[in-house]
Formats: sequence, structure tokens, C-alpha cells
Amino acid sequence: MIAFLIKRLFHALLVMFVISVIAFAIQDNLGDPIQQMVGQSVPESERAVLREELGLNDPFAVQYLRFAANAVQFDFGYSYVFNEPTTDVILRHLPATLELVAASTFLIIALSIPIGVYSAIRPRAWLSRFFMGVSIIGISIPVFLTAIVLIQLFAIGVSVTPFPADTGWGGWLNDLLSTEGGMPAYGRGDPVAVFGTWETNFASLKGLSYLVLPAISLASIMLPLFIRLIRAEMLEVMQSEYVKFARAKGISLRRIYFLHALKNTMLPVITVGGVQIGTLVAYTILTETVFQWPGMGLMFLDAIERSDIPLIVTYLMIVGLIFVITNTLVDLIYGLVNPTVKLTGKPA
Amino acid sequence: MTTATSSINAASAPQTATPLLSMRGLEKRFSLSGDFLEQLKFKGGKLVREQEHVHAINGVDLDIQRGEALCVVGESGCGKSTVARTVMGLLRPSAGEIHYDGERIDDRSTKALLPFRRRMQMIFQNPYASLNPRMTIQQTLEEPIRLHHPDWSPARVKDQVAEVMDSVGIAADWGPRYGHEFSGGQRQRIAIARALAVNPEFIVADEPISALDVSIQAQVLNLLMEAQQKRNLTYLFITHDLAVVEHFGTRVAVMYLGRVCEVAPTATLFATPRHPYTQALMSAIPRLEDDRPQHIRLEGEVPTPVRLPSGCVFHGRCPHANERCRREVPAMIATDEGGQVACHGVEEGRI
Amino acid sequence: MTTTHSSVTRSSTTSRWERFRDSYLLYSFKRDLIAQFSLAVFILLVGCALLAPWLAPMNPYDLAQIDILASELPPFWVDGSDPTYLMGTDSQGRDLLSTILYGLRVSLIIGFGAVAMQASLGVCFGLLAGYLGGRVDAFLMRMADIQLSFSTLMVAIVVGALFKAIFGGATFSTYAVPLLVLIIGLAEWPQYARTVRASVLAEKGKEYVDAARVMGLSSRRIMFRHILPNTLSPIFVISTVQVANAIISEAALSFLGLGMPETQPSLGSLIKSGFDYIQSGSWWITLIPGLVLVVLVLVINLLGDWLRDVLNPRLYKG
Amino acid sequence: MSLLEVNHLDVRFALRGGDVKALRDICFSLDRGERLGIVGESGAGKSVAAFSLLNLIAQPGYIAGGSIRFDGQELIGVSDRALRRIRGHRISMIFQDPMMTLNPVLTIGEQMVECLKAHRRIASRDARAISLRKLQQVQIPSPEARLDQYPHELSGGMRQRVIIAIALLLDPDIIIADEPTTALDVTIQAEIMALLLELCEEHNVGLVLITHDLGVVSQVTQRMLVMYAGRVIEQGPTREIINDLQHPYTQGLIKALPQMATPGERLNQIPGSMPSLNRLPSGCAFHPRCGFVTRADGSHRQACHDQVPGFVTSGNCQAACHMVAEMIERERLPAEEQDR
Repeated sequence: MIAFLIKRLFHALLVMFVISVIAFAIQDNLGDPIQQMVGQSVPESERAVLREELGLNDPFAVQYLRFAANAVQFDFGYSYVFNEPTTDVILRHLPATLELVAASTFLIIALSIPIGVYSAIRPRAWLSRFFMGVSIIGISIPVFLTAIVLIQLFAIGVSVTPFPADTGWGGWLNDLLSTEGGMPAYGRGDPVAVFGTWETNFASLKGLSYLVLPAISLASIMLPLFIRLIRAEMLEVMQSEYVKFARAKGISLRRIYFLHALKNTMLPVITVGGVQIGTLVAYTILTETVFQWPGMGLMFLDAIERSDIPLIVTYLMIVGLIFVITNTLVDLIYGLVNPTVKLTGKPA
Repeated sequence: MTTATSSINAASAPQTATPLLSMRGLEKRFSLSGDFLEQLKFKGGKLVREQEHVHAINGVDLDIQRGEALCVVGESGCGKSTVARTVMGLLRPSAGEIHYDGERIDDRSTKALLPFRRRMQMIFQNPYASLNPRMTIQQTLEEPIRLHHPDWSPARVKDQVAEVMDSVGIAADWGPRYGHEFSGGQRQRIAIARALAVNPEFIVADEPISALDVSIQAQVLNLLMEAQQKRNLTYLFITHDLAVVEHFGTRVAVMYLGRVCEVAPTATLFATPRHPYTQALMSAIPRLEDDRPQHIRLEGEVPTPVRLPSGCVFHGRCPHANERCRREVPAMIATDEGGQVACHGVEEGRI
Repeated sequence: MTTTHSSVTRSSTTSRWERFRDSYLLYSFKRDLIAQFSLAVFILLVGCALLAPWLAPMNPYDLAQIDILASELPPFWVDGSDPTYLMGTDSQGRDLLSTILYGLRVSLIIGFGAVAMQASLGVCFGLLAGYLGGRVDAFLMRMADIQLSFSTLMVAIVVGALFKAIFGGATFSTYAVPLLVLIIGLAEWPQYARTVRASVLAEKGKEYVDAARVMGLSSRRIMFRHILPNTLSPIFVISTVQVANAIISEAALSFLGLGMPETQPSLGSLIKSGFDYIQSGSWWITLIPGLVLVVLVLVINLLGDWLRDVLNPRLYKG
Repeated sequence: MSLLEVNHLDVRFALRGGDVKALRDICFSLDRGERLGIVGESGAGKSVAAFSLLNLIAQPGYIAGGSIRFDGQELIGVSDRALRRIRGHRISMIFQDPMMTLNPVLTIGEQMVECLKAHRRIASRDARAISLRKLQQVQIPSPEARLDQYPHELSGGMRQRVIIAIALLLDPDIIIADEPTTALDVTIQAEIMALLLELCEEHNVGLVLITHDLGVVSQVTQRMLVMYAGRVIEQGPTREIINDLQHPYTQGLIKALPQMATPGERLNQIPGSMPSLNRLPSGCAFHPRCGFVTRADGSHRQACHDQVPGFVTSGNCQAACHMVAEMIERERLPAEEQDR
């Protein structure tokens, strides 16, 4: 177990090393700290002196080591735009993004497992076919378009009158197809502050209502993938000899589905799905843009637009760290769930 | 020890001066541990680096004489297939030497091995995987001929293909068709034709009939025997089926956990098996004639070849094992019947 | 001699045609209504895109044809529409139908271009990793893993942002199409490489490859003559899915302002430009191009699903 | 009346090109404590026969007709719930590949206890005690520890012992064993077979043994069926069939065994291979490969071509073959006529 953790740590460090080299290369080539410090008016000779003083003429490796040493202490310098430590800027935006991801993850897990299992158990049922059809359409809709459609339907509202309104049924159908709108779709509202700087949307109904549309649209990208993954794995497991043998033992179908099959289904789903949940952080860039959700993604896009190199680099490092942590956790959970892995890193 | 074995081998093989193929102290290990990180183990409060190996074969000495069919038998994991693949150069031995017709071949590059490739060929176990699904039968059979006879005209290549197809009982019109259109037995015929296409003198057959049905097994076995008579072939035949060995082999080597425990002419081995493992193996074959299995019960199962037992590899399951068997690796000794056996019990006259 | 030769080739071509005619691929296509429908829609869309200069009522790239006064006109079935503009106009007064046709063309070019780019990178690396194994394999696959754990979208955004920073906005806009092909290609090659590697490894373990080695064939011939042809069907299947993904990626980048400029819009940048007007009620500028995008991606995905069911190759999970 | 009676069982697979008849007109019976072998090559339908007894055939397959009576109860057409009470309880199964048969994420104990609990109201502790006793019966070393182990911690032979223990858990009347030793090594095979035989005799359990290995059948079973292309072509007491070969296919199969031939001589081979079920030859499915047909004169050859042969009885054996029928006919004729 300890050896496993150490191995995972090595692995994580390696990944972080690669990410930091890339991040540093970006900073080194694109960022110009002199300009940031002194502005346009200072003559070139003075800049050269400053450059020397700051060690910007040192070899790449030396500069990288300095960068890495600072990075370990979460010191990535100052943001051009906000003029405060980049880590402070990120930390301010982090809760919004994490809450959005958490809400979406909850939606994905709560919906994909029952739907995936159902459509694997009854592959021919019309409801299964419906779910599969919806899921392939879901995969084909870009996440920002889902968000826009949700805004149109539930924030702006749609009133259509394809049916004659004067007849009773026509009016009823028109009402059915029309939506009222009014759901909040801009920003976070007024989140409640808990634990110092952490502001949460989970504390009040009003706060939650701000979370609904962004969370649904962020979930819409992964939910169909998860449903299809769970269904495919479960179908495969249902074909296995041990499920057949369990049937031959005379065990109830429910126990076969939800113990024998589901437990084996979840193993590959954990490895694949866990990583996918991590990548949700990347997709927040899109949803946060549409909903003006004040999270890291929106901040990152803003930083790109304003060429705030230190903030971009910090964002990359922090997101890289989040990915590495989720991947390690996923491996750990997989090792705990799967008895054939003795947590030595290789299957027995 | 190795020298002792080889001298016995040399003494008991007086027929020809140089055997067609000889293996000397052949060993093959596969690393189980992946990269550095995966080799780390946590032991006694300390992190240690530990490399694990599968000892697929360890110390095999075998000679194959021209014209004979040497059968290697054993259970799964005994290293018989590894022997075949190492002989064919598909695997590089970890230690030991392989000589073909007096020349060392195990340390040669792909290119330097090419002249030997024409003389030695291989037949595989799984007829469903041994034909390239994207090549026609004609292409499959022409490929080796073109490679080894680049100077031949297309017409001559075609003639050779036609000849070899005829000799294994493949109809000429199979040429433009693909492997998946044929049954298992037919595919195995095609695979045999591919091996025979370059007129080899030595064929390694790795379980060539195990994947086939009983009635098809007989067809393929007949074909292999026919080819041996017509073309004066030498076989190294790998199998787990003793009944096939009795029918097909001129000499038998029994392997257990990467070592040869008994080598003898087929008739001798079946009449008087000396090694306790050979005896157990033979008693385990279900026969049509007798009603009740009178088999020798072995304790436990074959240990994994990762941590080899000390002394005689068979001692853990051997009913006759004693202290010496647990300590000392038995050497090959010649028996009165003309075979060789590696067993302390036989040497001491206990068995 | 010549005549026999030509007759042989002819018979082999007819037999190949016959083989296709008898194949399971065609058989299942004939029985699968969804696949037929998807292919028909796909061909229709590709045809529209290719013939855009002839089909489109106006040329959206030609500033002279644009009437700024006619901006934000709704499509024909909504009150206040102008029959000249069947699908309405966008915020700059461009005919939406024409802009969509041209945008479809841009999206398809980038989609296919990016897949060609990924495929060449991914197949090369995948073959190398799978066949050579060892350190090459470990290095390439670790790179792919790291990149994938970052998600392709993230990589594309970062690379896109870098390119924009390096080249400057104006140059980026001028060379947007090749740059986007490069960006998406760089971001998504690991999917290919892993699929190809997995199937190379599977094929490599099969006995026909051993047989080829025993024959004495060179590594290169084994790789290209024996292994590569057998990995084609997974490559084919993943290519379909990847075209759909590349089109979505392009749309996402454009939506974020890292893609096609609004002067030469793709479907994604059209959606983006319309998004600013959605609050003012001009939903069609966003939703009509959005619908076209979804239909395009959907039919490609449906075709990909059908292909995967029929060819049933071993695909890398995840 | 026999414990198990199968009559005219038809099994089909609903495939794209229409139904494929996997089993046709299968009839056999099994008495209490009797051991029956079902022999055939791959594709003969022997595994389908085994699985259809408890209606466990995989999806496209379905039972199209016939009857299966177990202890007086008809099993075809009854609900899954009713069948479940028989599965694992009164008729249990042993599968071919022990590496695949046990669920990798559940302990041996869990997999044994759940089987007991599915059929009896029983406390967990008692179920565990019974499981332990069964593990001892199958001679697994340190059975106590095995209960909490996962399948991957056991070798193939050990797993097959566990599976036999599960099959015996509820003291069934019949065990259906589908190639129980094929995936194992030769020496382990012999031990597992001996164990199975011993336990069946000890507990008076009936055994339906599906195998391709004629040697195993001859050692273990009292009666046997030979199957070819979805039909039973010969059945009778094992010893009599092997000693007095009737059907040309069974003859060919046994004579093709290397142990029946003189070493180094050509083996007796059956030409061709088993037809696939969707392209069965007309008449007797074996006739294109049958040596007797090629040697027979026109009218008899025509019969093999056109008519599916019925069973003819000779001694205690039955064979479905026109040639055998004719030979038996000829034996009944006066001797002088035969001389002529």
C-alpha cells in the first residue's frame, strides 16, 4: 500500500514536472516581466540592468529551477491585470468552478448509472432505445450550444403558436411547447460566504437556482458518454461466464444485475470515468463563458485575451495539479475496489 | 554440471557426428517487473527494488538428429513452447547456445539468420491466427519463396506454389481466396504449405493439432507424417498430448518447469517410464480400454516458474522425494534402456 | 501474354467488386435505415458545402453585397422577415443562408484537415510505439497520457492561445484555417496513437506475425505489409468519430474567439456572433447555424456508430 | 420413469439470415445416480444441449419445441422463477473454464453463501459452515482460508474444485458438467475427473458429462450419446458403443485416435469437416464424409442423400444410420441368401 502510494507520487511528480516545463517555457518566451514592472517609458539600457539583476539572462535550466522552487511554494508572481499574486486571483475564482464541477458530477453519476444499467439490462426496450438515441444526440451537441439553448428556453423563454390558440387543445399544446423563462443564467447571484473566502451556491435555494443551468449544460457533455460507457461495459459483463454461472446457481436476477454485473462494470467505468470527470474542469471554460460564471475558466479566457501570461501559467499549473490529483485518486479507488489489484501497481 | 550433461548427450548420440540442431544450457527468462517504479517493493519497513522473472526455460540440453521427430511434452508453463520459439529465433535466449548443423545461430542478426530461415520453418498452434487475414492464400504462399529466391521468375514461383499446394492437398483454386473462408483444418494445411514452400529440412511444430477437432487432428497428423517421409524432414514437435507423441515421435523429451526430466526413444519411454513425473503424466491419460483411472496422484499443482523450487524442480509433488531432492539439482544420467533421466531416485536405484 | 494479364486483372477487380457486393458491410448498410439516412444527409451537407459559391444567394465574404441596414432580419416564417433573406440576416446584415453554407464549408475543411493531421501523427507514433515497444513506447504513451489527462479541449485552447499570442491576432485570422488544422491535430493525436498502438500490439501477438518473422522478412515489411493493413478498420472507425470531434473542437475554439474570424465565419464563429444578440430576441443567428452543426455532427456520429457495430474492431477504451 | 427425460428437443438461434437449427430432435433420459456422456466435436451442439436443459442458452438462442421433464415436472415453458428454484438446487452445473466461471470481485465464501441463501432460509453462519464442509469434501487444502479469498488467488485446478463444491452445495440430483477438465493440465484433469466421479458415486448424484474426449467418457460414464451437427446419431451403454462400433461417424472418430493406431502408421481419418449449421447437407448430415456412402450402391446412397435416418436398435445401442439399418436387415436374412 505504501509502495503503491510512493509509486503514484513519483508518477504525479513526473507529470507535474512535464507540465511545469511547458508552463515555464511559455512564461520564458512570452512573458516580459520588465515591461510589467516598469512600463514602456524606461530606456533599454536600464531594462538590461534590471534583466541582469532579475537573473533573466541566466541559462534556461537555472531559471527553470528558480521557477520550480517558487512554484512549489505556490508563488507564480504577479498578475499583469489584477496586480496581485496570481495564486490569490486563482483562489478567488476556484470555489465557483469547483462547485460547478461538483454539481455536474453529481448529476452525471446520479443519472448515468441507473440509465446505463437499465439500457444494458433491457437493450431492446423502447425506453432504452430512447435513451441511446438521446445520448448520441447529446454527444453531437457542443456544450456551448446546449448552454445557449438552455438559456433560450429557460432564461429568455419561448412562446410559440403553431397551433390555433382559439381551440382548447391548440392552446394547451402551445402552452406545452412554450417555456416561461426566468431561470437565472448570468453569474452566480449572491453566494453565501463560508470558511472565510469560500463562497458557496449550495447554501441557499436561491444560490442553487443559479447553479442549475450551468451545471446541466456542463453535465450534458459527459452524461451521454457515461451512459454509453456503462451500457457497453455492462452488456459485456452480462455476456461473461461468471454471470452465466450465477444464473445457473439459481440466484435472483436482481442480485445478478446489481451485485455480480454492476460491481464488475464499475471497474473500467471508474478508470475511464474518473479521468473524464477531471477533464470537466477544462469544459468549464465554455460553460462559464456562456453563463458569465465567475470561475477559473472565465478568468483564464480573460487572461488569454489580455495576455496576462503569469495568470495563464498559474492556471495551467493549478489545473494540471487538479488533474494529477484526480487521476491519483481514481487509481487509488480502483485499487481499493478491485481485489485483483494488490495495490502494487500491477494486476496479479 | 552442464559439461557432465553434454558429455552424456554426446556419448548417447553416436549415430551421426553433428546433430542437426543442438541446444546447450539454454535458458530464457522473462522479466515480470515493468519499469523502475514497478520494481519497487515494500519489505520489512524498507523500500527495495526487486526484479521478478519468469524462468520459462532454465538449462535445457537437447540434440536433434537428422530425420528424427523429437517430441517435447509437458504441461502448460513447462517451457516447451519457449524452447520452440527460442530455437526459431523468435526469442533470444538469456543464456546458452543453439547450434544448427554445427553453426551457432542464437546470436545472429535477422539478416545473418536468413540462410538458416530457408532450412528451418515453423508451424503454429492456432490456425485462426496464423494466416494474415488481408492476404490471399496465393500471396501467403508466394511470399516466403520470393524472399528466399529473389532470382526466381514469377512463373517458377507459381510452379513451386502449385507444387506445394498439391502436396498438402489444397485445391489449386484456393489461391485467390482469403484465410477466413476456410475451416480450421484447411487453414492448418495452408500453414503447413507455407512452411514447406521453401523446401526446409527442419520443422518446428508448436502444438500444431491441439486447436483442432479429433477427426481433423488425424488428417493433419497424417499430412505431417507424409511430408516427413517424402521430404526427409526433421521435426521438433511440441505437444501436451502423450497419445500423439506415442504415435508420431521417434524420441521424446519430457519437460517440467523449464527443465528436461527425461529423454528416451518413444517405445522405451512408453514401455518403461523412469522419471516419477513421466510416470504420473502417462497414468493421467484417459484411455478407452480400461474402466477406471488408475492414475498416480500428484500432490498439489505445478508451481509458478517465478520462484523455482530448490534442488529437483519436481520435488514438491514427487511421492519419492527425499532430502537430497530438495537440495541438489539432479544431473542427466543414462538409463539401461537407452534413455536419459534426471532423477536422484533413479540414480540411487530407489525408483 | 498481355491479354491474359489484363484478363487476370479484370477478373480480380470484378471479384473485388463482387466481394464488396457480397460483403457484410453492404449487407448491413442495406438493412440499416439510420445508416442510409445519415449517409444521405451527410452527402447532402458535404454537397452543399462544396457547391456553396453556386448555391448561396450572396457571397458573405464580399463586403459590397452586404447591406448593414438589413441586419438582424428574422427567417421567412417569422413576422417582419424579408423574402430576399430566406433564413434572415445576421448582425452585420449578411444573408444567413449564404453565411451558413460558406461556414459549413470552413467547418468541414477544418474537420477533415485536422483528422488528416491527427491521423498522420497518430498512426506514425502508434505504429512506432506498438512495434518497437520498450522506451520509445513508454515515452510516447506517457506523453499521450499526460495530454489526454488534460483533455483535448484544454490542449487545443492552450495551443490556440499560444499561437494567437505568438503570431498576433491579425496574422492568426489570416492563416486561421491551417492554424486550426494544426492546433486540433496536435491536440487530438493521442486518441489515434493509442488506438493504433493497441491494435498493433494485438496483431503483433498473433501467429501470422511470428510466421512472417520466421520466414525472415524484415521488420519494415512486417510492419507495413502485415500489421498495418490489419489495423485499418479501427483506424477507419476512429476517423469517423474524430471528424465529428474535430468539427466540435473547431466550433468550440471559434466560440471562444480562438478560431475563425467573423469575417470568414465557420459555424462556430457564427454561433458566437449570434450569441451576443440572443438576449435581444434574435435567436436565429445562433440557433440555425447551431442546428446545422448538430445535424452534421450527429450524422457523422451515427455513421461512426454503425461502422463500429459492423467492423467491430478492438478499440482503445477511453 | 426416469429422473430426467428429454424428448424431441429443438433449439434454434434467431440470426439475421433466419433461424438456424442448433439442436434437432434430441431425446435422452437419465436415471437417478446415472452418469451420461454427451460426445461430439466442436459445433455438434453438445454445449447448447447442456445449457438448454435449464434454459440458460444465450440470447439469440431459444427452445423451439420438445419437452424436458425433470422429476415429473415439465421444464419447458415454466417461468424463470420456477426454473430458478431448480437451478443450482436440484440440477447444478459445472462450466468449462474455471478461470472465467467465478466472479473476480466476490470472495469464494460470498459466492457459495449466496447460492445457499437463494434456495434456503438459512443463517449466514450456517451457510458458511456448509460451504466449509463442501470445500473439505473437494479436498481443498486449508479450506477455512479459501472462503475469504478471491478467485484470482487460486490456481485453475483449485478453482475448478471450488466450482464442484458450489455444484454440490445443495445436494443436487443432477450435475451437468460442460467440458469440466478441458481447460486444465493433463495431471490436474485426471484428478478433477476422479474427484467428480468419486463425489457423484458417494452422493448418488446423476451426471451429464459433456466432452469431446472419448477417453474421459469411457472411464466415467455408463451411457453415452454421440452428437453430430445438432443431432444425436448414436446412443447406448458406453462400453457397448466403444467395443461394438456401429455408426460410421463414431467408428471414424474412435479410429482416428492416435492411441488406436500402430505408432508410425497412417491414422484412420474422416475426410472433410463438420458442416456449419446453416449449410447442412440434405438427408444424413454425415453422408458427404461417410466412407460407407461412397462405397454403397446407388439406391442406398440415394437414401443417405435424401432421408434423415431414424434410429435402429442393435443390442442396447441405437444408431441413426441407413447403412447400419441395412446391415442389421441383412443379418436377419437367411444365411444362404447372404452367401449368394
